[in-house]
Amino acid sequence: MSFLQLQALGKRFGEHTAVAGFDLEVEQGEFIAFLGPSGCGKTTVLRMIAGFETPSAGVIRIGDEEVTRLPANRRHIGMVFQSYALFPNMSVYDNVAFGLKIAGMAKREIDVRVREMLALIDLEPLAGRYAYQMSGGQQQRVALARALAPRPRVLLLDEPLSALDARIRVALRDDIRRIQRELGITTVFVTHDQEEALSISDRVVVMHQGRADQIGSPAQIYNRPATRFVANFVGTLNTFEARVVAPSEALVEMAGQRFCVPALAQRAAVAAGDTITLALRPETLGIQPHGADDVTLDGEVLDCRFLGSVIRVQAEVAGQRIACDIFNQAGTLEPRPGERIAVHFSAGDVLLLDD
Amino acid sequence: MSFLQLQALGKRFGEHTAVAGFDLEVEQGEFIAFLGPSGCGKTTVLRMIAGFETPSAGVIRIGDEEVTRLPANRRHIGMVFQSYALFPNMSVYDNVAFGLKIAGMAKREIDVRVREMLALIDLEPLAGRYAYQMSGGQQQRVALARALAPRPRVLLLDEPLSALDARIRVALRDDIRRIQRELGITTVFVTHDQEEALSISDRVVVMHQGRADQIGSPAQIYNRPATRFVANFVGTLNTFEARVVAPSEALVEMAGQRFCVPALAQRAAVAAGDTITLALRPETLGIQPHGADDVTLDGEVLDCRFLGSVIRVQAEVAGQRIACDIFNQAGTLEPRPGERIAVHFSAGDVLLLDD
Amino acid sequence: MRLGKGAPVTRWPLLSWSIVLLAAGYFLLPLYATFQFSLGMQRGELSFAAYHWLFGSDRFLDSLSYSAVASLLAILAGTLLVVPTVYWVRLKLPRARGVVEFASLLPLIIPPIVVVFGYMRLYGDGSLLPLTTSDGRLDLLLVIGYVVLALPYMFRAVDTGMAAIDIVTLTEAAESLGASRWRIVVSVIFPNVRSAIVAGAFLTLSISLGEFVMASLLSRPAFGPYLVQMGQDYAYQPAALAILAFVITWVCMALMQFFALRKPGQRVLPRLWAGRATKKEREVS
Amino acid sequence: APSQQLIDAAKQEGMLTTIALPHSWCGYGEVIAGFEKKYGIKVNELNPNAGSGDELQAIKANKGNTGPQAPDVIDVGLSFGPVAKQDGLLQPYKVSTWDSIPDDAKDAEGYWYGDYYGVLAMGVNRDIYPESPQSFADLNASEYTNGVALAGDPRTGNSVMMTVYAAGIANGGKAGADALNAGIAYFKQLKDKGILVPVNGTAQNIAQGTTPIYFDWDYNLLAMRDKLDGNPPIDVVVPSDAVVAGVYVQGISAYAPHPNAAKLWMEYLYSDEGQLGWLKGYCHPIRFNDMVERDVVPQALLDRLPPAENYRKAIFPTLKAQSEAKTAVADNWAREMGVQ
Amino acid sequence: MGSPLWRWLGLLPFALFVLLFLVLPVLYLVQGAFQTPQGQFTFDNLRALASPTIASAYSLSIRLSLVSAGLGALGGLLVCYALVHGGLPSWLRHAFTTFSGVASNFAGVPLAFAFIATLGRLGLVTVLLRDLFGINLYASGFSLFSFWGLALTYLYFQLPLMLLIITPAMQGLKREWQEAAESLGASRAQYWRRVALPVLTPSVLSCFMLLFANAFGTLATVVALTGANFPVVPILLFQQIRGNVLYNPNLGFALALGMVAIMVVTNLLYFVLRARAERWQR
Ligand SMILES: Nc1ncnc2c1ncn2[C@@H]1O[C@H](COP(=O)(O)OP(=O)(O)OP(=O)(O)O)[C@@H](O)[C@H]1O
Ligand SMILES: Nc1ncnc2c1ncn2[C@@H]1O[C@H](COP(=O)(O)OP(=O)(O)OP(=O)(O)O)[C@@H](O)[C@H]1O
Ligand SMILES: [Mg+2]
Ligand SMILES: [Mg+2]
Repeated sequence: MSFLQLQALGKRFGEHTAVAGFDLEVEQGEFIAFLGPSGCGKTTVLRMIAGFETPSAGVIRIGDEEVTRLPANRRHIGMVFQSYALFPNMSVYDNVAFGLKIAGMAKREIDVRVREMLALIDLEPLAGRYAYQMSGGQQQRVALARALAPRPRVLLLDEPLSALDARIRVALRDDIRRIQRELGITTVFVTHDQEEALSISDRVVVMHQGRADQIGSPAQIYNRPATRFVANFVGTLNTFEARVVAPSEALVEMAGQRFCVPALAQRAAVAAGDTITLALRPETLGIQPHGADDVTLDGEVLDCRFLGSVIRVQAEVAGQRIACDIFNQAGTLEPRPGERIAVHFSAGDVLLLDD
Repeated sequence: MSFLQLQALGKRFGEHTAVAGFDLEVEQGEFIAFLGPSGCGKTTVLRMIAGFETPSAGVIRIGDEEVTRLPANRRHIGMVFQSYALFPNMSVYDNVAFGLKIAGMAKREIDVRVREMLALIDLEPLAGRYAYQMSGGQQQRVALARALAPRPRVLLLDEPLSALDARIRVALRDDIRRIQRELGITTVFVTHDQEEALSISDRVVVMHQGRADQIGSPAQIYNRPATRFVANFVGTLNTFEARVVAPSEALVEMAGQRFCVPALAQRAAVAAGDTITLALRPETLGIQPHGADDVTLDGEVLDCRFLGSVIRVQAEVAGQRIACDIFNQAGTLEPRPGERIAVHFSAGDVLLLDD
Repeated sequence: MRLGKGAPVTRWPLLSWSIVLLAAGYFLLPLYATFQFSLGMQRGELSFAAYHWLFGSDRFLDSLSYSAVASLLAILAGTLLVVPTVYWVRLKLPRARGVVEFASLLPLIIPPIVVVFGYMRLYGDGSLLPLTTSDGRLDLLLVIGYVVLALPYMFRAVDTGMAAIDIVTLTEAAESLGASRWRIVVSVIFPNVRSAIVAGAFLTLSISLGEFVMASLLSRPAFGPYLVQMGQDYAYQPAALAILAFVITWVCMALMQFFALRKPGQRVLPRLWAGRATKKEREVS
Repeated sequence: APSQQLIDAAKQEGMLTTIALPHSWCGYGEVIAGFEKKYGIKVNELNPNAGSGDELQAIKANKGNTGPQAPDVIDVGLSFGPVAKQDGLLQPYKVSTWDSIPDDAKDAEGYWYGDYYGVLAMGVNRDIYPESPQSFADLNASEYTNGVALAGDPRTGNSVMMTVYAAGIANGGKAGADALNAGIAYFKQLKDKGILVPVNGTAQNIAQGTTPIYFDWDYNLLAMRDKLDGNPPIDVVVPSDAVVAGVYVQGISAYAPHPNAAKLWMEYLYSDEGQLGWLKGYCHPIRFNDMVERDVVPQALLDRLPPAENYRKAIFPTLKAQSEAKTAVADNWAREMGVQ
Repeated sequence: MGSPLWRWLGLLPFALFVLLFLVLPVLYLVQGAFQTPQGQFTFDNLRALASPTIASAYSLSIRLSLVSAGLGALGGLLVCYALVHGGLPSWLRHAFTTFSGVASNFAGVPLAFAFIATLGRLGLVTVLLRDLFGINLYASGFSLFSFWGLALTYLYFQLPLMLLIITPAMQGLKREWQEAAESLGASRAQYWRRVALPVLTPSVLSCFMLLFANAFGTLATVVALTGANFPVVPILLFQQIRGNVLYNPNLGFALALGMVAIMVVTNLLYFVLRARAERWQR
């Protein structure tokens, strides 16, 4: 049985249903990210796990224990907030020690544990500081140490990075992942930043209007989105209209070219002559041939955007405005607007979307 | 002569020198981005151009006029703030009309101009709204329209996007660029986000401790950083130690391989046997051979990070921990930790850094 | 919309209810008792006779209107004194804020009776600033006294009002659009701290309307001394007066809430204000 | 009747500043209104609640001040007249009806002159005490706990001082300081027993039961009774064990900013019209006997007056007795009663 | 670093006003406190402050202010807690806030009338207690015109004032603090003792200070309630100014100086306490 179980969890606020029929099983030591647009219910699920909201329906289990109605202060769950929420009247040391004091740990042991935690977040020299004397990133690391100090069964983080600068965000997310691995602590991480969710977690839960649209590994989510919403929300998409030629062989025709779309094979309800929507990520499109490519389309360059490591070429292909990413490498020639190019892709990269 | 000239500009705050010896020439209609870490003086330079701070040294010219000591309200410069700074007591319409009323324009003309501006930012239906009734992105568009309405000679934007969501940020930066092109207005844009700076501007000024470290096109900045600071601040870097074999032929040896580094040719003071630092961006390293590659190194995979469109492979190569980006495409096989791989790159991509 | 932000819900608000009910009882009982007593002017029946009596009395209306005028003048003077000062300090002298704030809090520390005692001694006959030598001057001194009494509240209201709107950036935004300093104050700063000013104004009004110490020591025919006088001479009218005083203050507060909570664009009543502001703008440009 | 010259000069000054004239006191409300109406001179009324002491102080404090803070005329207890004269606070003036004022009630040089008198009485709220006490002695009983009050501070108010004086008389005090000290002892006793309420007796306080019994001149209590109009019913009782009369005197400030208006005011007060105004407020004007002889007092007014027998037993404390009492109260009151 | 001199000119009107109408009058009083009526230097006036009657007036004033400020602060804190964190409907909070705005300025004369009508000899509550429960308040020693009666009356404007100024601080307690504490195992009481109250302490101190000053300077309420029979310091001062037979302006100066001195001392005390309570703030 898995360590953290949410079964048919639901929450209504008056008329409004924030979460409905939410199921999730998390293994011990797993790192789960909740990804979704604002208002989709991520925080609400997290707060129900923490015990700050009472579910309107469903069951929460941690280990073998049902905790659905257990008060928050007896759940042994660590929580990190977007706003850090350090106790302003306590030093870093006292913040980290708070949970241990409450638990009645001996002073000696507290000291050992706090020092250990401060070492983990690399802030030992700042033990005497107060919240206002630290940067956001430092505060958030203290908040992390505070949550971890009493060795909680589950660690919950609600958009812990979104108040921080881009650079610090990336550094801190690596820290969080490292510490989580070291302690092997079961973790749920809420974010609305897709790169963050994909890069940090073992599994991602994409939420939409109070439900889990898809639960899977980052690669699954990105490469095989279960719904149109997931495909759109995670990554950029180019879409094309194509006509089914032979459903049995998964053969389609687009802009005069015929090719097999493996993804079509799993579809039942397609007939010859149907129009379907194909989607391609910018990075799967190339302007130079590539080993695995099997489809080539003609197009005209509209614009080139230099993004540093990547150059994004905007082109008109098959009457469609598409984006196509190429690495900025020595051999790469940045095409000029107006130039005619050939766009290559592999039919294996094609995503099929429901309309 | 260029349109906006800053000569030997300097600013001290008491003991602290915020800006020193800052030179810049901006052509009419150019889009310049100031990029740099927090506290490097970007805002201070901008505020001197706007007239909110008096320079401690140097001269500012706009067109043929010296404006160094001209009061802000007579400079005809438009300004967009990070915090939007819409007048809360005025509707969108009145905000945009404010500068025109001040200038004493006739009511009729004001109306025409305001409608035109609202059309430009695509917010015509919101003319009657107040700031608190709009999202951050909408407010920032109104702020842009307000700054542009009186047809300023120069438009200044101080981190206009950093208070916004990632998605809106990208959309709005495209809007800003489009509108700037349409009106052909000379623009200075401050940011600390490198992708933003690279993608939006004609030229980038990388600032560091009150000085301009490098001024150049985005590709120049990224591909030929002038200083180690620029190289590090813009993009990710892998560095290797190499030994110079033959300075005249630009031949170096690294991990038992010999190859020519074109960048070395421009260096004067290198002798055979010297140790130099080579830098390579993650995207120039591949784990599959590529047309232009000419160096191959052996390594062992440590970790793979799935970032969506890109997979970042962390590997140990030549005793060094390096990062190497590959596109997430159908043909790509994500290597497993522990696997041995060959890392390929083109010597033309190598950056040389001073120590 | 998230409800009850910052207020985690107690599962057993029983204690809270009893505290609040107790407090409400303490607050409302005296009012009710006063009201009941004020209705007892005619023996054996409840009537509004006391109120009729009051509204038929010249001195009631005279003293009330005297105090109202004095309060309004104090509000005007206080606004003119405080708003530019706070604006200037926030804009140009942020380091002076501590001192200015402390000065504005002085009236809370120095009892009013001490202040007015000082005035009478300092600004009497033979002083360079003889403010006690004629009716008009005494009136002026009373108004000044009210400005002093209200200073802490006025200052606070305006200061927080300005803090809420990032005065510096707004000023710069207006400057970059070509506006002069005067123009900025008139069409950007003032309208945006209007609700704060109104809040301060009503506080001033409620403080000075029934003020007794200053008015009495300066022998002004104000409402406060009138209340005391009535208390000596009559039985039921004073209770009616107390109720009236409470209602008047209450109306002021309600108006204040109304103005302070109203956001721009929610035009209910203040079309008048907006109209006037635009006219002023036109004059300036 | 005043000369036209005086009237013109007074009108020229345009204003008269009075002090310590409550409208309910002795019919002053109507008297002032009558004066304003007759001569068109505005009456500027300073602190109506001031005591006699306060009035003298107001003159002192405003020496040389010609502003509206300086009183032109004062109306003080008999004992304050000579004191004011002695301190040089008054200027002499003899009204045209001077001769009809009894000699023992005026300063021969015209610095001060008696204006009206009454006897000391107690007002009783009958809702609380259906059976009115009849004497000072009656009050010294536990049923009057929290029930008896003075109308102010005996050190500043003549009527209050006279209350203490009367209590002293009732308790066997000899005229002068002795009576007053006996009075203080009496009130100290009331205080210690919790009978004395530390609140000024007023119309409101008697109606609300805060001060169910308090002492004042009979004319004030009668006016208050009329004003309350039976709600609650008030008894005005002259204590049987001490009937003390009090005379007030008028005077013009030596520093009066409006001396002519002040003189005209005196002329008005001592005319038949002014005297009758006081009579309407239950006061006995000083020219009462003269007017009764000349038969100018309407019978209706005479009928409203308190019973004449009250006045038959009345003691009129001499000037000497009063100034002794005044010194005694200033010396001993605070110490004995524990107030400043 | 100095701002250009002309910037300070902008403060001139305000500085002048404060100087003329706050600082100078007080300085004048200070000077007068050390003079005889004839203008000679003396300590007699200050010495007179130590006379039993005046000293006891000061003691009474201070006690009354302390008690009413203490009760007001405590009660206000409780009510504010109930309103902000007690899970009560939000209209109640609004109602109390508006009411407090009125009541905090409902000092003085009308207040006295109201309390006489409530707890006076024939007051509503007095009569109700007598008729319904057979409790005779006044016979049992209570009097509205005593120390506790006055304290109870003062509370009527102290409580709302506290409520008004402490509410923002109470609302400033972030919900996340409580949740963080709870998730760390703390009970509600532990949260209040270790986090909320320490965070509130500086605000509570400044409120208490304000309430104390407010009570200390109150005159009108006492005058209207007891005439001049309740010897708090403002009453003494009032009598000196009003000019009674005891008139001695220089004693008045000394009385005023004493009041100012007490306020200064309390303020210093407050600054020390506050600095200690908020070492964790900027
Ligand atoms: N206490 C509450 N009362 C009423 N509605 C609420 C409450 N808390 C949340 N909601 C509503 O429930 C929905 C889900 O809210 P939730 O905070 O879980 O979203 P979220 O996914 O965390 O969004 P964000 O990314 O903006 O934090 C929203 O529509 C929100 O308005
Ligand atoms: N008014 C001022 N007084 C004193 N120092 C100042 C002032 N304004 C700026 N500085 C200092 O000057 C330096 C440059 O500040 P500036 O605001 O220009 O940086 P920036 O590049 O805009 O940084 P950021 O990205 O954080 O906005 C900083 O060290 C800052 O602390
Ligand atoms: Mg959320
Ligand atoms: Mg900046």
